[in-house]
Amino acid sequence: MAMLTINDLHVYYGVIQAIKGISFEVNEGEVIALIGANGAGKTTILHTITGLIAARSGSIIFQGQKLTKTPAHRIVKMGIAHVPEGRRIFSHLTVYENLQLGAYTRGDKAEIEASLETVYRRFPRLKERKNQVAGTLSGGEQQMLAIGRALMSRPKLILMDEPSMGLSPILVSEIFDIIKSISEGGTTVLLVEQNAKKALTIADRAYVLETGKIVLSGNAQDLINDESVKKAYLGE
Amino acid sequence: GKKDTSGKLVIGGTGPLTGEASTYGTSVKRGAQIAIDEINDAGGINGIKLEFIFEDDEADGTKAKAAFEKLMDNGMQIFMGTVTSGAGVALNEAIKNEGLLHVTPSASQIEAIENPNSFRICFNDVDQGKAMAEYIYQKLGYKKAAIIYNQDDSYSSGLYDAFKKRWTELGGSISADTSFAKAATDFNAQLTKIAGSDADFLFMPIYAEKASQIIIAANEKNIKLPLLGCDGLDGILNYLTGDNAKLVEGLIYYTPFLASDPSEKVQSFVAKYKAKYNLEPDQFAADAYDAIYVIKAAIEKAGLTVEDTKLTAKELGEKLVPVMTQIEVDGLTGKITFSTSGEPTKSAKVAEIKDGKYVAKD
Amino acid sequence: MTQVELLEVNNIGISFGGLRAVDNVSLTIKNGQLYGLIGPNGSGKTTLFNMITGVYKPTSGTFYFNGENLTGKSPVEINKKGIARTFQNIRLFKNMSVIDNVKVGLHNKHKYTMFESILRLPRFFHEEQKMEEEALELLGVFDLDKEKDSLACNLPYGKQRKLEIARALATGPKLLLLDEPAAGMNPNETEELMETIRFIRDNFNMTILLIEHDMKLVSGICEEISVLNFGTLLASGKTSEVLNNPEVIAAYLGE
Amino acid sequence: MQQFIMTLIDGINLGSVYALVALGYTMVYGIAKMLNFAHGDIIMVGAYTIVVFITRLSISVPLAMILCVAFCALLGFVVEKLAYKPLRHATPLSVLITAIGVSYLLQNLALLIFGTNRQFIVRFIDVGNFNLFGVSVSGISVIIWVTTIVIMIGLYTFIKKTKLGRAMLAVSEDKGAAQLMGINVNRTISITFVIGSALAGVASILYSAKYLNVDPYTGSLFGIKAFAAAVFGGIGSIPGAMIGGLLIGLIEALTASYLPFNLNAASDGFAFVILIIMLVLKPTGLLGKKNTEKV
Amino acid sequence: MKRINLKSHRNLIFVAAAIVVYAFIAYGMNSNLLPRATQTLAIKACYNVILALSLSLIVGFLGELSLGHAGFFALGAYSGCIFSINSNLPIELRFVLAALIGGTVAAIGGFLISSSILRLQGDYLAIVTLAFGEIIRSFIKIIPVTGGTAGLGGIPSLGSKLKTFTFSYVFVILTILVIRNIVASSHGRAITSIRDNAIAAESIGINIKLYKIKVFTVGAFFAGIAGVILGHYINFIEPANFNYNVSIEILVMVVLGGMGNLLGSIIAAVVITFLPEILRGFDQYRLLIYALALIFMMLASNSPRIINFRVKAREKAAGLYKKLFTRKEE
Ligand SMILES: Nc1ncnc2c1ncn2[C@@H]1O[C@H](COP(=O)(O)OP(=O)(O)OP(=O)(O)O)[C@@H](O)[C@H]1O
Ligand SMILES: Nc1ncnc2c1ncn2[C@@H]1O[C@H](COP(=O)(O)OP(=O)(O)OP(=O)(O)O)[C@@H](O)[C@H]1O
Ligand SMILES: [Mg+2]
Ligand SMILES: [Mg+2]
Repeated sequence: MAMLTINDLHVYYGVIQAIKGISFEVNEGEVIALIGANGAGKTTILHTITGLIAARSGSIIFQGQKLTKTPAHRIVKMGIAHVPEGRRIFSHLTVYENLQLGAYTRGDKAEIEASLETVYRRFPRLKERKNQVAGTLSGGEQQMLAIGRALMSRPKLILMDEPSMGLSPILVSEIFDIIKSISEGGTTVLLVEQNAKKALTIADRAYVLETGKIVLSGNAQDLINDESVKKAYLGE
Repeated sequence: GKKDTSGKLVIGGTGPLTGEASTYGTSVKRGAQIAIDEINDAGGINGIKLEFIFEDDEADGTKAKAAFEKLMDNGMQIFMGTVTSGAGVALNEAIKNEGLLHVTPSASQIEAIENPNSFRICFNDVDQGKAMAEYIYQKLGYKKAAIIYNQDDSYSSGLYDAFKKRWTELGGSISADTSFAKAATDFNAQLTKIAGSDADFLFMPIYAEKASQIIIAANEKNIKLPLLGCDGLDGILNYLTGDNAKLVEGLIYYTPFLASDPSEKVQSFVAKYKAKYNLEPDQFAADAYDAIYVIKAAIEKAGLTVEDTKLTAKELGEKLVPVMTQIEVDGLTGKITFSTSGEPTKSAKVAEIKDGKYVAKD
Repeated sequence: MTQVELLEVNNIGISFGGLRAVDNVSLTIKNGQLYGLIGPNGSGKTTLFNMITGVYKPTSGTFYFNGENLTGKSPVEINKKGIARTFQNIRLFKNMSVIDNVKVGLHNKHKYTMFESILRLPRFFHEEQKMEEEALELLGVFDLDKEKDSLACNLPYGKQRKLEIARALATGPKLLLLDEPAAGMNPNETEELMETIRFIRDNFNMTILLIEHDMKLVSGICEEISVLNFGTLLASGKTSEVLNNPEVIAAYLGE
Repeated sequence: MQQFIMTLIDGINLGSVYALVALGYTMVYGIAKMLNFAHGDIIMVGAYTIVVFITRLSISVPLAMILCVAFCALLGFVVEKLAYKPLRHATPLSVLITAIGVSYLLQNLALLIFGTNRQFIVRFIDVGNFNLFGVSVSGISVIIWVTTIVIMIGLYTFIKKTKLGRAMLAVSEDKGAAQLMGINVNRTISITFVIGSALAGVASILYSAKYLNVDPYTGSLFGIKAFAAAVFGGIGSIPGAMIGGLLIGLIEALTASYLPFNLNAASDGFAFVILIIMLVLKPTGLLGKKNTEKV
Repeated sequence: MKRINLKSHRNLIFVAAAIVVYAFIAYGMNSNLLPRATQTLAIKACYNVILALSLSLIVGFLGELSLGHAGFFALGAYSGCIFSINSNLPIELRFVLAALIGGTVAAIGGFLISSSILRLQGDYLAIVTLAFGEIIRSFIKIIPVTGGTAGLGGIPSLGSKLKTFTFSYVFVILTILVIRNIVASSHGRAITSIRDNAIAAESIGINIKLYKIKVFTVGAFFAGIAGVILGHYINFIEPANFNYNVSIEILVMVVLGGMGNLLGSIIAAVVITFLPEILRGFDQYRLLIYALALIFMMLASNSPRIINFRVKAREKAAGLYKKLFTRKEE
């Protein structure tokens, strides 16, 4: 039984169709990569899963519950966190307040405190800057904050939209390590990445998207060696 | 579209029915309606029935313009409006062009009747301000004035200007000169200034509604000056209930109309008005009532017949305007005759509030 | 390629509250160079851009452009002197069409007065015509000419980045500052972008200073680079040498 | 001197009424990012409920006050639901115009229900006068001072320190991202309006107790004054709104009292001149933070 | 090449269309087919359209919320009308000169206020414009030459309604042409870019401060002309004609018409002029219904269904336009 099942999804922006009938699934414990060129529709899929955009038709089922009928704010509570494209941290609030908001759906103060410590351990820079207004952080720092904030909800499934964007090479490696460790910690990961090579290295399976449709899917290892993928997305 | 008005003369009026000045327009509309009903119930004027149409002008010149044209579209033949001065002045051009008989019940600014076919029932601001200055200086013998007036209201500032001019000519001095903006609800700073002055009376050329608020606030500041005002203060007891009514004991104001006037005419009007609207009529209602009877007198004087109801507004104006200076109407606001300039001559009363009642003072 | 100094930054620095974001940084960029600026996240690269473009006023130090001291000048003046930039977080005119974005960039180049536009005098048509042509040409360079009439916000991310570069170029700069132009692009697109950057440098006679975390791009096209770390200059020099500097590896590259 | 101190106290009294109104206004303004021009009209409606409950129905004063606040909160809720919520994705200006429509609507409803005449309110809070440094200050004014300060501190703490307050801040910045945190954006905004309107209810009680009258246009003045106070103090700053309100009250009292008589009629204008001068000198208001948008 | 040529003809097409519209209205007025109230309102609609367009430049295109447009309206009305009252020139000439004087004085006001508040943004700027409008109104009350609170009467009339309408209409056409030609030019793009992203606009050399001043000056100029039309239409002006609610009403027109949509502003101005009059039959419920209509219009114009409908309609229109005009170009 898949954790997340997407079936024949169609999404529109006004009159423009961005997603043209997509189906895929994510199993518990997996790391799934979504790759594709600019504008392929990756972000749109993630937004539809977490309810920021409404689907025109099709279904999204998470642990037996239909997400397309669930309001966005409930979806988090069901165990899905989203690290959005462009980070979207609360730039007038402090780092600490941002992280607290990540735990908005949770009640137990002590547990939240524990998660906070975990996040600080993963990103010591955030601890250093915990009282800085988030809008003045550097790009990389903001990305860390966005991931940290998502982890604060202790999700079962985390959706990450280009988490390595704008990060220094050291941090890119670090972020992928973090993703791996998040996954090892039992959280399922749906990863959208431009850095396809790195993404495929840590992913179990992957789907390749082209203009709103899935054109290829399979085992990550197989895809890394696929000639067409190599040519189109790995730059080799 | 036009209504069927055969055999009827259509009298139109405009005034504020919505917005901050709506109480005046509403009073005028009601007062006039009572007169119209009386006349029609008594069989009309030589068989001529009157039809009354009234449009909202929000006391605004541009709205008044549209309202006036609307009345013309609906067959208006005689104009009984406007209620407020600004709207009235804005219609001067149109009234001149139409040449119809124009009687305003309450537009008191000098310019509001600058056309030869325009007449008014109320006193104008200049005469009233002057008269009040003379009365206070000469009859009451006060010398040092404190004034509070409404800087956004042309009635109030018109009275203020006229009063001040005459007052200083007479040799009076002004100890505290204060004003407030239309929307004001707090008058404490002005009252502090008045309290700190050596004035021997407080002159309030404003309407009763605001005056009542100011009087309550003044009491809290322990200001015990004699209170004086103009016809705008008429009806102030409507606003002051219970203990507050005592605050205006001894208030003196200049007025053409006293609801307490024991005369049968006034009492019958007051009774009808109260029965119909559950309110004591104010001077606006009385002015409007008189305006209708003035028009009636003019119609009678000109000897109009039912045939004449087919005439246009202009043709009627030609017949009615010349007789206006020949009529005399014994109205609620006194015996009224008109000068060629359109101003009424009528006996003004100075009223005083005694034991919670308005009484005439000599 | 003349080896004249185009941009000279002397001991520049800025503080935000207690934070010394950039401290005592100096660098020199020669005419026609393709220069890279790298460094860990939060090391002050973007802040340096912001000072050079007048968005922030430096609290210490100066910078000279073409021999002229531009320290503390307004963004508008600095742009008119010939420095244009792109932003790390894309800042397009989202509700304007693609071609209009570029035309706004051409605003100071093809001038006519408001009066001339009101009366639709000949110069209006003449300059508008030239603007249209130039804008189309620029869009062509970035392969955006097909989308010229769509709204900028409807472009996919990668194309938005390109459009931002096109808009900056439209102002006719001598120095172009690119803040992470390849962010959000896949390797193929990055490859393409590198071509484009080279093309711009050669065909528009441009000097380019760019911030980038994609080492493939940096080592592929930058002749010289500087490395910032905690707001200070860690290393400067030929790209290959700097990238092999152990300190740089430890602070930035890893492995 | 006595006169001057009296005028200052008049100004503070007036200013604390403005501040009280501005607090509720600022809260909605800061969170929902909209100029709620109907805020003042909710105060007007509140004052009419006092008229109905106390003057007409003679309900006990404490109960009437509770009903008044409840009614205002309910009104805020309904207005938000019907008029503002459908515009969540519209431009702020569309919402502004709708708020103006709501303001007209409430005014004209009051006009139809209660007629054109000003309604007078019996003195329902009677606390006599206080003697402060030899100057007599009305008790109700002192109550207003205290209430305003308490509400300011309460609001400030609520927004800074509680989970709901933080959620409001998140919503005010990025509704989408707030949803991703699991925040129910619609509900949060509704709650903001309910709290703001309840504060308007409190303001209406104290306004009624102090001025003892209301007409359908009472609120429109407060809408503008609260807006001015909020901006003057710095947008979104709760202490700022309070200081802004006080200053505007002071300026008005001083100009009303000390302008020479020939400029007297422009006293309102002079108050605005001072407002402009101060804003030109301090473009983000007294306590407003400079925009921290990073480029 | 062709594209631009076509654009240049737009002005002519527009003027031709405007003349046709005028012919219809003038015929209706002349033959009294139009009710008199409608004729009067047609004149009112003229200055309202000018007001809406001039504010649209500030709010819709530059993106600054101005709540003090009535201040410029007042400056123009008073200066132009005072000139008109004191001059002996033929009335037509006097009116045109008054319009220019009123426009210029208002423009000076726009210049002064905008150049003193360059550092202000957003709501801070909004409150200052509101304050400015109130200041203008306050000072009119104490300057003797304006007639003070009592108002300024005796403003000459142009004569018949048709004549007043004709002159006003010409100014409407001029306003539309000027504002459209500004907007559809490099300057217009610069102004719009400031609204869209001020930081980016500065980075490409758009002088925000200069444009703020220019836009306020031009906007104020036309508001001033509208004031002169108002004065010669009702022959009497008073401070109450220019209170803050008037600024709001103009803003309603702009927002209702759609931000940065000139045609929309024109239509909205006409609708807002006529709506309260159409509702006259409702008596005391009139303003209540007006308020409801306002709320409803805002809700409707922002409902997704209507927006979708508009997008589709525009696409269809564009398609039709292409069909009609592209063949000629080939
Ligand atoms: N708000 C929007 N309005 C209209 N069209 C949009 C909007 N957002 C995205 N699109 C369009 O939808 C399509 C898919 O966009 P999406 O952002 O999902 O792509 P993506 O795969 O995430 O690309 P990128 O790698 O650039 O982030 C694109 O063609 C884009 O132009
Ligand atoms: N306006 C500001 N106020 C306060 N601090 C700021 C401001 N702008 C930048 N900073 C701080 O200055 C430091 C440098 O930021 P900058 O954006 O220049 O980094 P960067 O080198 O561009 O990093 P990245 O590669 O992640 O974009 C950061 O720590 C940041 O938090
Ligand atoms: Mg994306
Ligand atoms: Mg950066």
